[in-house]
Amino acid sequence: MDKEKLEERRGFLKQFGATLGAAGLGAAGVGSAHAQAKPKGNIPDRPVKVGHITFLTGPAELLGGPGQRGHILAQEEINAQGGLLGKRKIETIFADEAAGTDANVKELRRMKLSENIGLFTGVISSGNTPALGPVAEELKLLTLFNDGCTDFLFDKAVPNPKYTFRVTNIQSADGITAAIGAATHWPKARRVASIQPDYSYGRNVFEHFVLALGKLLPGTEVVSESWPKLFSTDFTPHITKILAAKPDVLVVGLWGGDYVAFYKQALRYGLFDKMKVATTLAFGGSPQAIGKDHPDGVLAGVHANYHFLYPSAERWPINKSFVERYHKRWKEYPSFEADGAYVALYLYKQAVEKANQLLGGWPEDEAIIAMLEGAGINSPAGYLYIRADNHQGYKDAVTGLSKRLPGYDFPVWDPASIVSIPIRSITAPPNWPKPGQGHNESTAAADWIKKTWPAARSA
Amino acid sequence: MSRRAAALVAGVVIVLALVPVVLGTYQTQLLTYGLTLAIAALGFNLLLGYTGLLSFGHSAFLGTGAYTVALMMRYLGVSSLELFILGGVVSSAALAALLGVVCVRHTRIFFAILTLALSQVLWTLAYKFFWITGGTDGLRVPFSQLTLLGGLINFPGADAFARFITYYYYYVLVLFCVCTALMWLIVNSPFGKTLQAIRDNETRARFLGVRIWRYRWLAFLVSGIFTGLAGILWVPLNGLVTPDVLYWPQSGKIVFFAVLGGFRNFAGPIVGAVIFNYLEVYAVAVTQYWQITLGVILIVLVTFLPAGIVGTAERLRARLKKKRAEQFS
Amino acid sequence: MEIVALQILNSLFYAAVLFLIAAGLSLIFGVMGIVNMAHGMFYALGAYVAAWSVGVAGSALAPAALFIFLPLAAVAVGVIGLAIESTLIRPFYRRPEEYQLLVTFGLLLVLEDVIRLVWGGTPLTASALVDSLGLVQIGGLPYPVYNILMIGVGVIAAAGIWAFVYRTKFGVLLRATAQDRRMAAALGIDVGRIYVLAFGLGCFMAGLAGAIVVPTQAAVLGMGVEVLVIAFVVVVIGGLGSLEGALVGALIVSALRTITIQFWEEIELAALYLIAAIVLLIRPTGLFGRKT
Amino acid sequence: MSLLRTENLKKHFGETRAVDGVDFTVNEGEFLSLVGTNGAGKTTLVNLISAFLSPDSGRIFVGDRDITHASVDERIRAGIARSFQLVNLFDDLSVLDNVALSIFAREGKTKRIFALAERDAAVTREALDLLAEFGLGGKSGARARDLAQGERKLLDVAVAYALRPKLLFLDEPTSGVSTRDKAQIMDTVSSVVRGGGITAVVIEHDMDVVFKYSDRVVVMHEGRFLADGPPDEIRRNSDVAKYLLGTDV
Repeated sequence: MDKEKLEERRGFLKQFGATLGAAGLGAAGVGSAHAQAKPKGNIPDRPVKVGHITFLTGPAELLGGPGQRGHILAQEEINAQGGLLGKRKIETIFADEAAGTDANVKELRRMKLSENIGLFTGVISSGNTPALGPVAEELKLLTLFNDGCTDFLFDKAVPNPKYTFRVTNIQSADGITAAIGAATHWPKARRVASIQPDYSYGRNVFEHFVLALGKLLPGTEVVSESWPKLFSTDFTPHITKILAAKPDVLVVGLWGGDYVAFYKQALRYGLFDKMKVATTLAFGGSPQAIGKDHPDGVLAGVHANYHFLYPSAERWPINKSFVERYHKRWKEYPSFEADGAYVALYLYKQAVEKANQLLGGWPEDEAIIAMLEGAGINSPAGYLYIRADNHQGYKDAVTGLSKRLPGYDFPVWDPASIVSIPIRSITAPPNWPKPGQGHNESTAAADWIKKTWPAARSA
Repeated sequence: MSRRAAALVAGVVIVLALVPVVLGTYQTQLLTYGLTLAIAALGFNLLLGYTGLLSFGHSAFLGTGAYTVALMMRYLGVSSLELFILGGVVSSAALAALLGVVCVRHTRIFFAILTLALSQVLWTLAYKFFWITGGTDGLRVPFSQLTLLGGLINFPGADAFARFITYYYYYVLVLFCVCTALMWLIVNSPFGKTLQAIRDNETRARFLGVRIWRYRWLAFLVSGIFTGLAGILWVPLNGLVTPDVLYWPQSGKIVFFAVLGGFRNFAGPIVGAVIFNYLEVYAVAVTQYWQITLGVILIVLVTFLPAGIVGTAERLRARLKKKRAEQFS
Repeated sequence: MEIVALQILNSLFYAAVLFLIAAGLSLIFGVMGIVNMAHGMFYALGAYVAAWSVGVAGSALAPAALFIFLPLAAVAVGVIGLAIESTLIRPFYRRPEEYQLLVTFGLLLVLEDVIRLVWGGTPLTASALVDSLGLVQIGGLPYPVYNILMIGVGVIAAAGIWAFVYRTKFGVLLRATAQDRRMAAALGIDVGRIYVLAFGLGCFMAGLAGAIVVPTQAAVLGMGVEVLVIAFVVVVIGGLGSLEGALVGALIVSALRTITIQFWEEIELAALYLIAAIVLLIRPTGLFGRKT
Repeated sequence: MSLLRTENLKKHFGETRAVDGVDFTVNEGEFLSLVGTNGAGKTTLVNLISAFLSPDSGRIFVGDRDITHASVDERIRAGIARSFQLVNLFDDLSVLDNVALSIFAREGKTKRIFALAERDAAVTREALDLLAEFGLGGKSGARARDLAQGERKLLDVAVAYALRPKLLFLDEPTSGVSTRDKAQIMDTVSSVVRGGGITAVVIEHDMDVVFKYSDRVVVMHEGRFLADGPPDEIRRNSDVAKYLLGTDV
């Protein structure tokens, strides 16, 4: 894109302290075998049991598979170094999230009460974390969710978490990031159409995208809504309906097989020539799931979390080496789920080591929790920190325009188009009233945007 | 009931009463699930086993019971389990009465598909009206907000979960015993006999002056209430209700219970439900191929053990008896 | 205006697919009195086999040649059907309905996992076929020629099946068996053979549906379960065991779906189930079902 | 006086005139046999009277009450019961329960849902006595499907009889059993029925049986009444001989 346009957009992004086409700062981090401080006290050498529930079957295996592989990679690396504190190997019990919420609850109880796991990780569906979070709390089970990112978890289901943490950005960030990306690249867009999977994620994306875009661009209006059932694959009637509405921009929250089916059908109906398309999860599944026929110039979201090409190799070696190790192990490129599951385990490792340095021996859960609250870690996705007030992980939200580049047989981001936003600029600050506390917005973020964002001055 | 049977029942109840003491929290909560599901199976089998109607929509009642509890908690701030039971039974009875009028006019496969279709209407409602039902996020029913015996027992404090499970287990166990006794009474009552008569020979029953569909309707009603109660008792265990509980594979599971245990047999579905609960939990635990595991078990079962576990056991016992008798004579 | 045209084409394409699935389901029920809960899985199998074979041969063959894999996939599924009938289903003909329902329900669970074992979780596609045919302009809007072609295939399939059932000797035997199993057997018809062929044919049709769908969409896990309930709705509306019913039912359902999506999306699914329930109430045997 | 009366009763199946304008009268207390070749319309007539079929035209009276359009259970309350030619029992229930059900139905107790059936002493006793009368006393515990054919026939009659109707239709109570069983069954049935003071109409093929047990015989042919009278008169009737016994005089 030409120079001055670029400048103009950088200007626009300044209000979020966000950056276009660059970011990140070098640091040592996960996976790199940097010298560890020698463990203090005597450490038992029996293994640490870890539970991991994720989608191993069904359409969502597309997300769960990489998550499982990310976890296994971290586990193998840590065990190769002798295990946690050099003594305790990690043994993981996996279970299938597709068995349903009811079965997941039973399985989590089994893992703790019968298998006596010390840490629980995983979980992808935003329908399951609100069910499993409270169970983890009642079981006093240290838990690091790597997705299931609904705001509902820490807004309502577990308002005062003690044992549960989550490492991925919250759901509301998806819609807002897509909105900022869209406003950055297509400032003229006014007429908005939407197609979302018909469940809580889709509704969350729709609400926050429309809300944020309304603040960013003057006079935007929603001209068409489509809510296909999750895991359906025929979108042609929806696509036709959207074409009829003649929008400037279409926001898409479909993911996995749904998105693959959608873009292939949209392509044939010439949808991409008639409007700009902003997605929240196009590259969020496994990157290689998207074919070469995927058009350029689509705002390809990654759940506001991570794409394996960003931060770029020269700026952020941690990512480079992670991608290499992951690709070597699994013959595929890591998704944000892979990053999340991988980092969750290293976050635990780091907390355990810190606690051990302070107290010696194998630390109590309370000590590990204390180390996790406010903890920061240099993850493949950049700097990740855990907020003490709500146990929610935060890292810069990122998105970019799709482009077919040599070297990959699937589309990736046009480096110049990548938008990176400090997460604090798009989520409610600590202790912002939660839903039901003086407001009835669906999320704290929505309330915060409504109350604090400046309305777009009409150009 | 023969003296031997009575002794057997008494023995089983005593063993069940000892579970929390002996087996600890995990096994106890697992069995609590089993017992609630067994209540659902009892209700379901009044239709399949005793009236000869295969319902593929009983998830509707399980879900109605569960959602009634969740909605009462969310919108009425109710916390007493007794009130939940009252409300849930009323609502599932109302639903059963309504669906019954529609469904019992048909039999066989048409009845099955009709119940399936109607239960799915409910599923879409729970799914689409998210501003009331929470959609796929569902509605929470934390046991910490639950009180038993009109507020006498509640679960604050540190070890709340273990305490909850212990108390709740006995609560469910009592209700389970009551339901079982009640159902045993029903199937052996003149009404129950009439149902079986209708099952065996509708025409002849009509020529005894029995108005068939009224009895089928009543059976449908009772069946719905039992399954609804199961839904009510299930939801605090799960802590959350989502549309899954209304989706048709849930109905498939309930049918699975009955066939696993044997539906031509009073105790069959009870045993089936409890065993299925373990089966599912451990299948999910030990393998990611739990679907294939359950599928194969089901196929093997219906192919080789059509009488189900209990039914087959009884046949074997009968055969042994016969052998012994022959030896002595 | 052109939007309307497009929506009509969309709904016709969907109807063609639904018809193939529902007709298979109906045929199997009509002849053998079995409601095949696993029928959706044969649709999924068709999709996976087609997408997989196209993917494998894609580089070697010209796009036009790849079309051969659609019927081949359907045939493969038909053969799988034959195998399953003669091993799993056969013992159940004289057993009560609940057992037939359950054995196929078990089969559904098994096949779902088998597909994952063989093809994994990543969606398979075969869009080369659609691209090879290009697009037509309909009132200035592009529309894939492939879809139109497949609507044609649907029509031909419908006609072919009709002719097969009502115009061939085998069709006569088929209907005789459907009418009265014992009588047919008494007349010296090899009922076993009729059954296995009917089941195979039903599976073939479901497989064909999956094969023609996959180039326009994607083969994903769970697609079989997804489609099953809709197929039920179709046959319930049209009448279990009736081919005409399957056709009309497919047209009604697809039209209803397109209309609700266009105008009142909230009720899309509820509407389908309600229609089915209402039809069952008024005519338990469906619009075209024969009295049982 | 007449217990049951039909006026010009018609039922046609396409071309076949199964019942073609029949005026049929049954008098209190008689043991009447309805005879005729296969397809003569006997069973159809009974089906019409018992509301198994509804007539094309004509009327049916019990006493002076018109029951032409009454439902099955109304007719049963009006005192009409029937057995079936092809045995029609509750196969998975015990012999006792089969009879007990009739009694519960008769006494309107079938809606009792919170009481054990077996605890209803009165019903159980009556059922057992009845079974004893029908010579099934020893079998009360057995499942209906496990009985021998002759016993099943008797039970079928017993189930209908237990309704204590005014008028009992028995559709070929001896069909498909050995000659020895025939005699035994008919002895039992007739003695019980007469003993209970119940009017009975029996469809029967075996003329020896007919002549032996009936007070009155009605002969049907092609949907019409051919003859109607006491056994001896019928035996002498030449038409009957021609059409029924196939012997020319």
